[in-house]
This record gives sequence, structure tokens and C-alpha cells, in this order.
Amino acid sequence: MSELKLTNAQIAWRAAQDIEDGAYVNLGIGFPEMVAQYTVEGRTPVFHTENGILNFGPAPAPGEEDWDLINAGKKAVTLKPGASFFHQADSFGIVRGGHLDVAILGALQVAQNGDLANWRVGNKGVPAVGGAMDLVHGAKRVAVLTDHVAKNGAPKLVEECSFPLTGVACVTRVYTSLAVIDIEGGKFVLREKLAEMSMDELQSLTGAPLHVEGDVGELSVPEL
Amino acid sequence: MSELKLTNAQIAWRAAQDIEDGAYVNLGIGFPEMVAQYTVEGRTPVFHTENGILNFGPAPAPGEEDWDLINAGKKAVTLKPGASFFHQADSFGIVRGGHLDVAILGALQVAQNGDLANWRVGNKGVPAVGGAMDLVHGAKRVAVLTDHVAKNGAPKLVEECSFPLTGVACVTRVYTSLAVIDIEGGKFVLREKLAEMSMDELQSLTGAPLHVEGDVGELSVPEL
Amino acid sequence: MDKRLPGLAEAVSGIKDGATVMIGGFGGSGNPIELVHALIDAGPKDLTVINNNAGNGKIGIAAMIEAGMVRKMVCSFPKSSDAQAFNTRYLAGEIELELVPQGTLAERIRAAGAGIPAFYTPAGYGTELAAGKPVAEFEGKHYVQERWLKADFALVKAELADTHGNLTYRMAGRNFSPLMAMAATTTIVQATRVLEPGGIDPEQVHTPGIFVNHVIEVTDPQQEEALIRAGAHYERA
Amino acid sequence: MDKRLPGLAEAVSGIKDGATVMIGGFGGSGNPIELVHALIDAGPKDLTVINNNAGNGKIGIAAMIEAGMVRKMVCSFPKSSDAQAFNTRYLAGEIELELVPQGTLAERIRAAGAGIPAFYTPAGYGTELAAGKPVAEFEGKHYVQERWLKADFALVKAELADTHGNLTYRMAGRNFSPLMAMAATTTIVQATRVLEPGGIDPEQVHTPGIFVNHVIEVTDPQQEEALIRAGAHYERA
Repeated sequence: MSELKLTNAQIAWRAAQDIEDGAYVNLGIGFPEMVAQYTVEGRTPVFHTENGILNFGPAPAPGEEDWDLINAGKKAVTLKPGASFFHQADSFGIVRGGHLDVAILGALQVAQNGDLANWRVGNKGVPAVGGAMDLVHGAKRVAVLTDHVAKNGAPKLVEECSFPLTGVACVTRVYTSLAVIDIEGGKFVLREKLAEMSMDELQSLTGAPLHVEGDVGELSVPEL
Repeated sequence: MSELKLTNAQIAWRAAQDIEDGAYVNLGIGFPEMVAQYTVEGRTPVFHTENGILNFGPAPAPGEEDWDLINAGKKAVTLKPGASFFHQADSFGIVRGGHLDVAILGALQVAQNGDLANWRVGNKGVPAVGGAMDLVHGAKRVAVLTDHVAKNGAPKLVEECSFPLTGVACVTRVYTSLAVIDIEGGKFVLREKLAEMSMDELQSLTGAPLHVEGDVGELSVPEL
Repeated sequence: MDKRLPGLAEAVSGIKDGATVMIGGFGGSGNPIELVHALIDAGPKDLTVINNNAGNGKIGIAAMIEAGMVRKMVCSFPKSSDAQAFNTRYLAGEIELELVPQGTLAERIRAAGAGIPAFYTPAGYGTELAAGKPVAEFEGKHYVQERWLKADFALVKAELADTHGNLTYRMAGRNFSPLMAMAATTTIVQATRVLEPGGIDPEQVHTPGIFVNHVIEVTDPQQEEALIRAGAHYERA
Repeated sequence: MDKRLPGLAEAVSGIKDGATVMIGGFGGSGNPIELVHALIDAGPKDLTVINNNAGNGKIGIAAMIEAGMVRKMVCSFPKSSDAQAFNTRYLAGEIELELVPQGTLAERIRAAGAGIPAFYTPAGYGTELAAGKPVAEFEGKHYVQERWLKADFALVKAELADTHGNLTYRMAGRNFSPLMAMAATTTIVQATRVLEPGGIDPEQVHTPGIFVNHVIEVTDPQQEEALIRAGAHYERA
């Protein structure tokens, strides 16, 4: 590691460890999609995509794409045995109705009460929301993958989001480049951190108090 | 005719004349189901039953019943080419969503503003409503088939229903044993009556004023 | 992932006193008779049962009522050719009834499955079945606000299942079953045939497996209507 | 009953200036490209278009926007690999945008088709997209009241149709199409094959014919994604 933080692949790997066998999972477009690559050996989660498929698989070989078989990111996918198609009202019924075990999303900011901002930075440009505001409600666990701080060094875990909200009090766990943090009772509760990083240093990179309840584990991931 | 009124079969026949080719039609359980028997030659309406079938046909021969293929009255039916099955939320979406051309129902009482009472007489016994309260909303035309007066001679077309309501201001046309009456602007508007019956006599059997707008046609039906 | 259970008794063993149980079927079509009879054998009490009807003859839901298992029925049409089991107890004040217009019943169940806590419907506006419910006007017409209807368990009859719980239904036996499968915390399915994953064309799945918890193969299921016509009577073994 | 029309031009000829038009499809899947291009040839103006996206490349909805036919887009995600047509006009204030969360968009369309004027969803609560909308609390959680979303026309791509308008869709091309078919006054379908009644198994119908007004056979339909990758450009003939 050139600097003291996990790569995106390593964050995705860590999140994948918490996905149980047979879990129904929605992975947000982009970075969260990497989680599928690190599925734990012997576990077979079922992936949902909000445009209307359950149990899709990885991208087909180049040239083998069928453009009626795409995911919410508009990328070509394949089907696994036991797949199903449905319309978008049923698909978001799956989301809102509490049927997913976990939804994993990206974040611009997460507040200590679980508020999430991940759909736009400000008021400029063309706004686009897609399924983000639906996906943060309903899943049994709503997890976020993110660098611990923004490119400009500003904390992404904050007391209150300054960017436009995607949802209120919706995030339950955050996997960052430095730590694993649960959101419980309106507080950030630290579960794991990189062994090489002190509590003080981690707190200095976090925009709201980190609470400790019980042991803090070591955030340990393989080279990827 | 032994008395000066239409038989149920004749009322059903008259209602059938107003069903256009290709119309989507729901016939209430019981008396209204007779309308299907008098479908006008050359027209092919599509019948909907709220338990989840479009384009069902008449009862099968005795012994040929399949009890997964029944109508809302729990009677065995058959399928016509072009039939489809769907669940009950979609089926009542068809009803509420305005997709039926006509729903034809029975009545205990109809008020001059279109209020309908057809699900229970009073507060005694076991109440049962089924789809009655849904079927009175949404269809482009909600028609009623009924004897003009009750068995005890009381008018069934009234100023205000005394029996518990099924729906408010929902009926658009009433086919009775004596007349065809539209409900428009909160009034009974007489469209057709038996030629042998005077206006005065018809009015005396009706619990609210009959209005005449334009011609009153002759209610003329074959012997059945 | 394999959602199969070896038998009906295992399937219903989690249904305890006081549970709310949705049971698929309309009239004689689509009733999971074998699951219901297994539930009678298990014998939980104080149940709230959600079905379009309130039992017919001396089998199925009627036999549950006879066995004293049902505290409350939620249904649209408790009348049947032989509704004696329910009628007697209802008129004696021994069983509670929540009467719901059929389309509202279907939509409330669908809403529960889809995470919609409340919606507006024209059905029932101005009638005694909407008494006390909030009303609102939209575009000049009046509507009643109805709430979602959830359950702890759903018992469902399918034609085909795969081991992931993907289902197809047979003809009008579909009725409330896809909705109930969405609305219950635990959905238990009896299927005439249980296939390996891939056995059902993904475009032809009626209920995706995400809504199903347990699948039991019942290869030669009975038909409620046929049993009733034969005068069948079910009592705990 | 035969809902077939001989050609695409006849199918879209009823769509006049100011109409609201739902167009099925999500990304490159399920777009009725041939119907949309026929609509560009017909050239009505001042349209409100409802689709998940706001056009991509220089074909389909993007080409409608280029042609100056669209007054307002209702969509969840106006961004695409090449969303130049919409972006330019939106940033210049020449086209209106109603941005709706995707699940809410689907549910609003479904509600219109099912006669539900309003419903409550958690999506958007506490965000700028719910600003000004009624909110309510159910069982300790907050929800936003959303209204049905209707249209004058829906343009839909199906795989199979029969002459009664019963439809099946191909894979994830299904997306919004069954909902839009319910929600529009007039639903116009292009299908790869049009069969006689009975050609589709009644258990496998995805959209019952009651929701469909016109069917046109387009035997070798184009795929939006493939056209965009090939750099296709559609302009009125």
C-alpha cells in the first residue's frame, strides 16, 4: 500500500464478507458493483437490479451482449439459473417492501444519524436521481462504500450533510477506506479500523464523533 | 306476457343490445350473468371476471369442470382464444382504472343521483360484499338490471336509498322490467318504456320523478 | 440456495398462537388445502386468517374454524355454498370479522408487499365499510384512504416452483397468491412440481423467489371444490 | 376484434400537439424505436414525454428533442452516455424537467393504470424532490404522498402480441411497458410478431389486451443501444 488506506477493490472485498449465502442484494451503479467480484467462496447471493431482474450474473464476453439484458447501469449482463424478470413497479416493490437483505450504495456524505447524500453535489447542471432515493428505503441493511475523506481532504462522514439529501436516517453501515462504522441511535459506532491508524488520527479525518462500544476489530483485507 | 313487465331474460336481452363489438364487460354474479347469453350476433365482447380472467366463455359440459377455471361466482367456465390470467390486484386495477367499457350489476335500490344499494338489506346476518364496491367505480358505464319494483311492490328506483350503500353516484343506466332509464345530472331520465304502459302508471311505480328529455323510445324485446 | 422442506409439518411448524396467516385461493381455486390441513394438525390458536372467503364445507379454512383456531377473519365474502362453520360462530359473537371490499383487499395486500403504507381508492366511499376512514378529494372525486395489510405467514399453492422459490400458478388459481407471497414475513408454498433452478423460463415466472421462504412438493394436490362436492370432512389426525 | 394497424404512420397519427406521451424502455432495452421515429415523422409539437431517461445519442427521444417536439420531460435519470440533446436545451431553459425517483415514477404510472389517485412512499422524504408534497407518518415512519401519472398515449415495444393486444416482453425490455400500457388512454404497441388469438398461452400473458388499443407488427426491430453505438442519427424524412 502506497498510502495508509484501502483501495476501492479492498473496500468492496470487505463489504462482500458480510453478504451471507442466499442473501438478496442490490449493488448501486459504479463502485458498489465491484462487490459482486469478491463474493465469498461457497456463498451464492442473488443480485437484484432495479430495471427488473433477479439473479443476473457478470458481463458477457465482448460481442455477446444482448441489449435487452442489461442492469440498472445500462451495462450488459448475463443470467444465472433461477433468474426472473418483472416490471419496474414489482421491482421497486422488492426494494421498498423490505425484501432485499442488503443494498450497497456509494456516498458523497453520510451523516451520523444515517442521512445519505449521494445524488448531486449542488444545484448546477442536469440533476439525475434514478433509483437512489428508493434504494435507501426498505432493504434490511443499507450499506455505503466510500473513501473516508473526499479528494479535497474534507470528511465524508459528517454531523450533517451539506449536499442535497438522498434519504433521511437510512444508512446502517459504512465501509470506508479506513474503517467499518455502524450507525446506531444517531451515532457513528466504530467496528473496525486499520491497525496502523490511531484512534486520534481516524477521528481527525471524521467529521463527527466516533463512538466505541465493545471491541474495535482490525480492518484486515488482502492485497488486491 | 302474463303481466305487463319483462322477464329477467328480457331485461338481460335489452342490456345486451347496448354492448358493442369488442367491448370489455364485467357481469355481476347472478342475474347480470344472463346478459352473456344474449350477445348480439356478430359482436364479440370480452368478458372480465374479477378473480382474474379476461375472455372467458360459457360453462363447460357437466363433468368437464376444471375448478381452477372459475368465475367470480365460483362457477366453472371455459376460455376463449385470446384469454389471459392475472392476479387480483391487476384485476381490480382493470376495474378501478377505467378499463372496462361496462359493468352490469344487480340492485336492491338505485337513487336518482346514481347511488346504488345492492350488497345487504339491513344489519342482520353475515355481511358479504365481494367486489361489489369496487365494480361500481371505474367502468365507463355502470349499468343496473332490476325489476322495476320489489316483490312487496315498493319502488326500487328511489329518491334516496334506505338500504346500506354500495357506492355513491355511480350508476349511469338502469334496465328495469318496465323501462330504460339514464341517470344524468342527479335525475332519472326516461329513455324507453313499455308501449302498453302509460307515463302516469310508470311514474306511480317509481320512487322519484322521471324526467323526459327528447323522445321516449319503445322498450321492445322478443319473447324469450 | 435450496428452499425445499421435506414435509408439510415442518413447513407450518413455525406458525404459533396469535399469528396472522394469509391463505391463497378464491372459492375452490388455488387453495393450498394440504398446507391448511397440516396447519390444523399443528393446531395453533387465536389466528387471524386473511382469505377472500371464510371457508366452505368442512375442510380447509372452515375446518380451521371448526377446530377453534381462528380468532378473526379478514375477507370480502364470507358467504359460500356451505358457510356454516363461520356463520355459526360469527352470529354467536365467537369470531371477529373485518369485511373488506375485494379490490381493496387485493390492493392492501399488494401495498404491504410493495412498501406502500397507504393509498386512496374510490371503493367504499360513502358506505358503512369506509366509516371512520380518512377521505380525500382528488380531481373532483372522493376517495377513501386504506392501509397496507401485512401478515406473519402466507400459505400459497403453486403449479411449478424451483428450489429458489420462483413460482408459476395454474389458471385462475393465481388470484391472491402472488400478492400474499409479497406481503407476508414468511411465505410457504406447496407446489405440484419442484424443479431445479432454470426449470422455469425467467420470462414466465409469476412470483420471483425473493418473495418465497419455503417450498414443499405436493405432487397430487387436492382441489377444494372437488372435496366439498364429495362431502369431505377434515379433522385433526 | 382485431387491433392491428397496417403501419406505423397510421398508429401515431392521432398524437397531436400538446399530448402527453409515455415511451417504454430503460436505457437501451425495450425502446419502441420504430414508433418513436414514426412520431418524429408525424411531427407533433409541445409534447410532454414520460420515460425513465431523456434520450441518448441522436435517435429516439433524443431525436424528438432535437426536432423541437418536446416541451417537458418526466423522468428519473436524464443522464446518458450522450445526453447532449436534452442537456443543451435544459441548461438553456428551453425544456422543462420533472425529476421523479425511479420507483416513484413506476408506482405513479401503475397507480394511474389501477385507479389509485394517490399513495404514500418513503422515497424522497426529507429531500428536495419531495419539497411541497404532503407528508404523513405511518407506524412511526415518514412518507411522501405521490399522485398518479397518466398519459394520453403510450408507445410500447413487445416481443409477441396477438390481435386482441395480449403481449409478452423480451427479457429486461419489459421494464416500464406493462405499467405505461395501463396508464395511457391510448396504448400503441409495436411487436416483433403478431399472432392470432390463442397464440399466447393465457398464463404467460404479461399485458392483457384490455390495456392495448393498437398493434403494429415490426418484424425486425432495431435496438437503441446498438444504433447509438453505430453512431446512428435520425431526422425527419
